[in-house]
Amino acid sequence: MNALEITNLTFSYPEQPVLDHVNITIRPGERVGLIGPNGAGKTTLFHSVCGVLKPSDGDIQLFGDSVKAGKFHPKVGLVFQYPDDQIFSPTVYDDIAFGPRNMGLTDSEVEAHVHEAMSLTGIGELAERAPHHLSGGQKRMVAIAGIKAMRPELIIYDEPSANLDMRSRRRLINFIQESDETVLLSSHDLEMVVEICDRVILLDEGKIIADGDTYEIMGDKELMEAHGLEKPHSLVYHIKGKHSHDDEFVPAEHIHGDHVH
Amino acid sequence: MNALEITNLTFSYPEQPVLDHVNITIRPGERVGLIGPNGAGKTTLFHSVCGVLKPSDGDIQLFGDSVKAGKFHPKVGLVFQYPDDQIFSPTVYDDIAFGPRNMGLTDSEVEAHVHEAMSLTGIGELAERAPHHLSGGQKRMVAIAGIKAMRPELIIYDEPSANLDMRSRRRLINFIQESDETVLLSSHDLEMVVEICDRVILLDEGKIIADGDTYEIMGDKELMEAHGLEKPHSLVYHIKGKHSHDDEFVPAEHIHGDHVH
Amino acid sequence: MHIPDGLIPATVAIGGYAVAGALTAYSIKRINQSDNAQEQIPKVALLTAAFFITSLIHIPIPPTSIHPLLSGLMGALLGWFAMPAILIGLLLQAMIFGHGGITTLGINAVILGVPAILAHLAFQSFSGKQKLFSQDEDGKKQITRRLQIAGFLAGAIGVGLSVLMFYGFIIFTIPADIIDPAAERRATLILSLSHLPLLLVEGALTAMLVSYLSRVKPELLRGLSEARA
Amino acid sequence: MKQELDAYAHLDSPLHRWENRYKIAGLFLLAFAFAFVEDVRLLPALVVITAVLFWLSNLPFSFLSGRLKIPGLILFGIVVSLPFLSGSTVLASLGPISIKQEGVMAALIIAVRFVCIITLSLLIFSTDTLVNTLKGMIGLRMPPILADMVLLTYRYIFDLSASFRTTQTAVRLRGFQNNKLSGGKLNTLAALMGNLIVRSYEQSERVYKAMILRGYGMTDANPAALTSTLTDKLWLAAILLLAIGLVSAQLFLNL
Ligand SMILES: Nc1ncnc2c1ncn2[C@@H]1O[C@H](COP(=O)(O)OP(=O)(O)OP(=O)(O)O)[C@@H](O)[C@H]1O
Ligand SMILES: Nc1ncnc2c1ncn2[C@@H]1O[C@H](COP(=O)(O)OP(=O)(O)OP(=O)(O)O)[C@@H](O)[C@H]1O
Ligand SMILES: [Mg+2]
Ligand SMILES: [Mg+2]
Repeated sequence: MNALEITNLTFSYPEQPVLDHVNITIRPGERVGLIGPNGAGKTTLFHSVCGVLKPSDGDIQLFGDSVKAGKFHPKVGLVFQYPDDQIFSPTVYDDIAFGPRNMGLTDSEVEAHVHEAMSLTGIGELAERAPHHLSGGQKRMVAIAGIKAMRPELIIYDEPSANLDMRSRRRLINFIQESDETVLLSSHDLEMVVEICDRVILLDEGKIIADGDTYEIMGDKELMEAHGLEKPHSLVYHIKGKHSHDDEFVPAEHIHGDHVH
Repeated sequence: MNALEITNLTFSYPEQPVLDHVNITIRPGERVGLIGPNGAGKTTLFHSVCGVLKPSDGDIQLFGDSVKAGKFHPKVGLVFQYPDDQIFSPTVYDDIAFGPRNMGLTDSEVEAHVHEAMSLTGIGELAERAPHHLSGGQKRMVAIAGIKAMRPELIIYDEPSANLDMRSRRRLINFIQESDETVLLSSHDLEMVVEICDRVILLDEGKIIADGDTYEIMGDKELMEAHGLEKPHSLVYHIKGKHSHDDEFVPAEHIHGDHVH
Repeated sequence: MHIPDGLIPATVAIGGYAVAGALTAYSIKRINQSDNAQEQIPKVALLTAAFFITSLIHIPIPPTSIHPLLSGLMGALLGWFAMPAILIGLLLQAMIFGHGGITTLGINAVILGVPAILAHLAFQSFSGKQKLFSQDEDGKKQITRRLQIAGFLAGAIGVGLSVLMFYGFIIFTIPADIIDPAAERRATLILSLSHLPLLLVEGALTAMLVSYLSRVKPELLRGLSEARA
Repeated sequence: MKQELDAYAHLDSPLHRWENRYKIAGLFLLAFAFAFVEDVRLLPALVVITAVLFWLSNLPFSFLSGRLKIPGLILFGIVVSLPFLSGSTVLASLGPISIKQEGVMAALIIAVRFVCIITLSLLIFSTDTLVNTLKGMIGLRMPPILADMVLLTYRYIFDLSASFRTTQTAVRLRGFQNNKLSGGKLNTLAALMGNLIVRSYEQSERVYKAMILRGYGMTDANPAALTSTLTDKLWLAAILLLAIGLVSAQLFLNL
C-alpha cells in the first residue's frame, strides 16, 4: 500500500488554473522534496492532499483511503509555512493538545500524546509559555509538535526552514532526518532538501517537470535554471578536466565532507 | 567622512542587555554584511542607527551628522524584514511616493523620485496595483522602491531574502550588487552575504566577534560554528591533501566558477 | 468612553448586563443559523483583535489626542457579530489593562454595541452593497462615493449615539434629590455637543477606512453575518 | 501594549489557590453587592472586606495603586463636580459656588465603591494567568462560539500589536509625523489601520485552515476538565454570605 497516491490531480481558481493533471506516488517511509518557483502550486497541492481544498478533478489516496475535501484526515499532518498561523491556542500545551482532543481521546491519552510530541521535539519546558513569547525556532518546533501529537503517518512540511537561523535550521534538519513518518517537504532552501530527501519532485506552473533522485535532478544545472532554481552549492561539480575526476558526477559534499552534518 | 561611525553603542531592554559597546565604521560605498544568530542584536543595531531606538550609551554618526533618536534621518533607509510591515498604501504608486511626500518635495519632484525608484527596481508596470496582491518577490521590490525613492545614501536591509524563491532572490542579489549606495545587510542566507558583501561583521550576544574580509570570516569553520553559524557551501575548501592545492585557502567558488552570478 | 465601576446604581449595571446578554444571545443565534458559522469564528476573533489594537492609535487633535471608538466600523464590517466582538473587546480590555469595568461591562457593551448595530444597518442601506463589486470605471467612482458616505455615517452614528448614551446614563443616574430635569437635559446636550469634532473625525476616518478596504479587500465589506453560502 | 501581564500570577495565596470558576463567580457577585451599596454607613464594611481580601492575595500595593491611576483620573472629574452640582443642603459657600452635603456624600460613595470594585477585579484577573482566568470564565458556561472567539482574540492580540508597532515605526522612518491632524494624515492613519485589519482577516483564513486540519468542529472534542475541591466551595459560600449581607443591609436601610 502506498503512503500517498495522487492521480490526475487538477485544481483551478476561478481566475487561473493551478494544478494540471499531477500524478505522484509516495511509498511509506520515503522523504520526498517538492521544489519549484513561487506560485508553482506547491501549497495548493499540499492543501488538496490534506482535504482543505477541493480539487476540480483527480483522486487522492492516503494509505489506501480516499481523501475527501472537508473531512478530518488524522493520518496526514501539515506543518504550515508560518507557525503563527498554526499555533492558535493561547499556551503551548493547549496548542499541542488541540488535535488529540479533537480526535476524541481520553484525558490521559491526550496527555500521553502531548508529552510524547513535546519530548520528541525537545520543547518540554515550554508547555506553559504563550506562543508570542517564543523565538522563531521554538515556534517551528511547537507547530511540529502540534502535528506530531496526532501521530500522523505522513507529515507535510511547507517551507519549514523559512526565517530560521542556522542553529534552529540545523536542529530541524536533524529532527526530520530522524523521524519515522513518511515526509513530503517543500522548500526554497535547496541545501536542506539535499540533506533530507533522496527523492525530489520538480513542479512548475502546476505540472510535474521531473521526479527522481535528488542528486540527479538538483545537479542538472540546465533543468534547474529553466525553472527559476539554482543548483545548490553543495552539488557544484568538482572542476572538470583539471583533476582526475573529469566528467564524473561528484557532489562537493561527497568529496569534501568537512561541513557539519 | 565615513558613511557610518558607531562608537561604543550600548543598548538594553529593562530585562536584558542587547548591545554591548559596539564599534563599527563603514566607509561610503562599502557593502557590509552583519551576521549572527537569532537574538544577536542585529535588528536592534539597525533600529538604533535609524534613530528608532534610543541607545543607553554611545554615539552614532551618519555621514558626519549625529543620529538623534526620534528624528527623521532621510540619509538612511531601512528595508524591513517583512514587506507587509512596511507597505500599507492602497496602491504601489502611493506607497513609493509616501516618503518623498513627507520630505516636502514638490509634486513634480515626488513624481521624478518615484519613477526613478520604480524603474531601478523594475516594478514600473505595477504602479496602480494594490501591493497586497503582489507576490513575495514583487512586494520586496516595492518595499525597496519605497526606500530608494527617498534617495538615501545608506540603505540597511534586514533579512532581505527571507521567503523569496530563487528567481526573486537572484534578482534581489543582482539589484543590491549594482546599487550605488552604501549597504548594510543582515541575513541568515549566508550565500547571499558571500555574493554581495566583501566585508562581514559577526555579532553575537550584542558583541562584535569579528569584523573583516568575507572569505576569511565565513571561511573560518570553527569561528562560524562557535556562533551558531555554518560555513557556506560555496566556501567549502577544496579537499585537502588529495590534490595539489593542499592547505591553500581556495573557496569553492573561486575554483569551480560554474555557478550563476 | 467607559462608565467606570461604582458610578452608576447597581440596578442600571444589572440592566446593562441583561440587555447586552440578550443582544449577544440574539447575535449568536443568528450566527448559528448561517451555514458557515464555524468559519466565521476565527475571522471575527482576529478582526476583534485588530480593532482592539487599532483603536489604541493616537489621533492628534491639538492640544490633546484621541483614540477612535471604531464601533461604527465594527458594525459596518461585522454586522451582528459586532455585539459579541465588542463584549470580548471590553472583557480583554478589563483583563489586560486592569482598569476595572467588570460591573459596568454590560452597560458599556450596550453603549458601544447598540450604536454599532445601528451603524451596520445604516451602512448597509446607504452603501448599496449589491453593486459594490461591479466592474465598470464610471460606476466604480459612484460606488466609491456612496461607500464613503455610508462609512462616514456609520462612524458618525457609532460615536454620536455612544456619546449620547454615555452621558445619558451618567447624568440621569446621578443619585437622587438632585438637579432639576431641565438642567440634566442641558448638561447632556452640552456635553454631547462638545463631542461633535470627535464625531466628524471618526466619520471621516471610517469613510477613509471603508474606501481603503474597498480597494484592497472588498470582500471585507460584504458583511460577515450576511455571508451565507 | 507593553504590559507586564501575569506578573503576579505565580504567587501563592488563598486567592491564587482558589479555583477560577468559583473565584470569578464569587468575587463578581461581591462586586455587584458593592455596587448596590448606597448608604454611607455601609462604606466601612466595603473597605474592610476589600482590604482583607487584598491582604490575603499577597499582591503588592504598588500594583494596585498603579492600576487605579488612569481610571481614577476619569472618575475624579465626575466626582469633583458632584458636590457643586447636586443637592440642596449647603455645607459651605464661596460667592456663587457652594458645596452641598448631598453632593459630598454621593461623591464619597462613588469613590469608595469604585476603588473597592477595581480592587476586586484585580483580584479576579491577577491571581492567576489571564489564560487560566479566561478558561475559568469559559467553564462558567460561556457559549462555545464566544469561548472559541475569546481565546483566539486573546492569542492574536499580542502578535497584531507587535505588527502594528512595526508598521508605525516603518512609517515614521519614512518621515511621517503623527502631529497636527490633516486630511492627508488621517488618510495615512486609516491606511495603517486598514493594513492591519486586512492582514488579520487574511491570517484568520489561514488559521481556520490550520484549525480544521487538526479536527476543529469535526468530532466531539474532549475539553480539558476543570476540577474543584471542598475548600473552593467553602470560599464561595463565605463570599456569597458577605454579598448577601451587604445587599440585605442596604435594603434594610432603605426601609
Ligand atoms: N486564494 C487564492 N485565490 C486565487 N488564486 C490563488 C489563491 N491562492 C493561491 N493562488 C494562486 O495559485 C497559484 C499557486 O499558489 P501556491 O501557493 O500553491 O504556490 P506555491 O508553489 O506554494 O508558491 P510559494 O513558493 O510562493 O509558496 C499562484 O499563482 C497563486 O497566485
Ligand atoms: N521589544 C523588546 N523588548 C524586550 N526585548 C526585546 C525586544 N525586542 C527584541 N528584544 C530582545 O533583544 C534581543 C535582540 O533582538 P534582535 O531582534 O535585535 O535580534 P536579531 O539579531 O535581529 O535576531 P533575528 O535574527 O531573529 O532577527 C533578543 O534577545 C530579543 O529577545
Ligand atoms: Mg507555498
Ligand atoms: Mg532581526
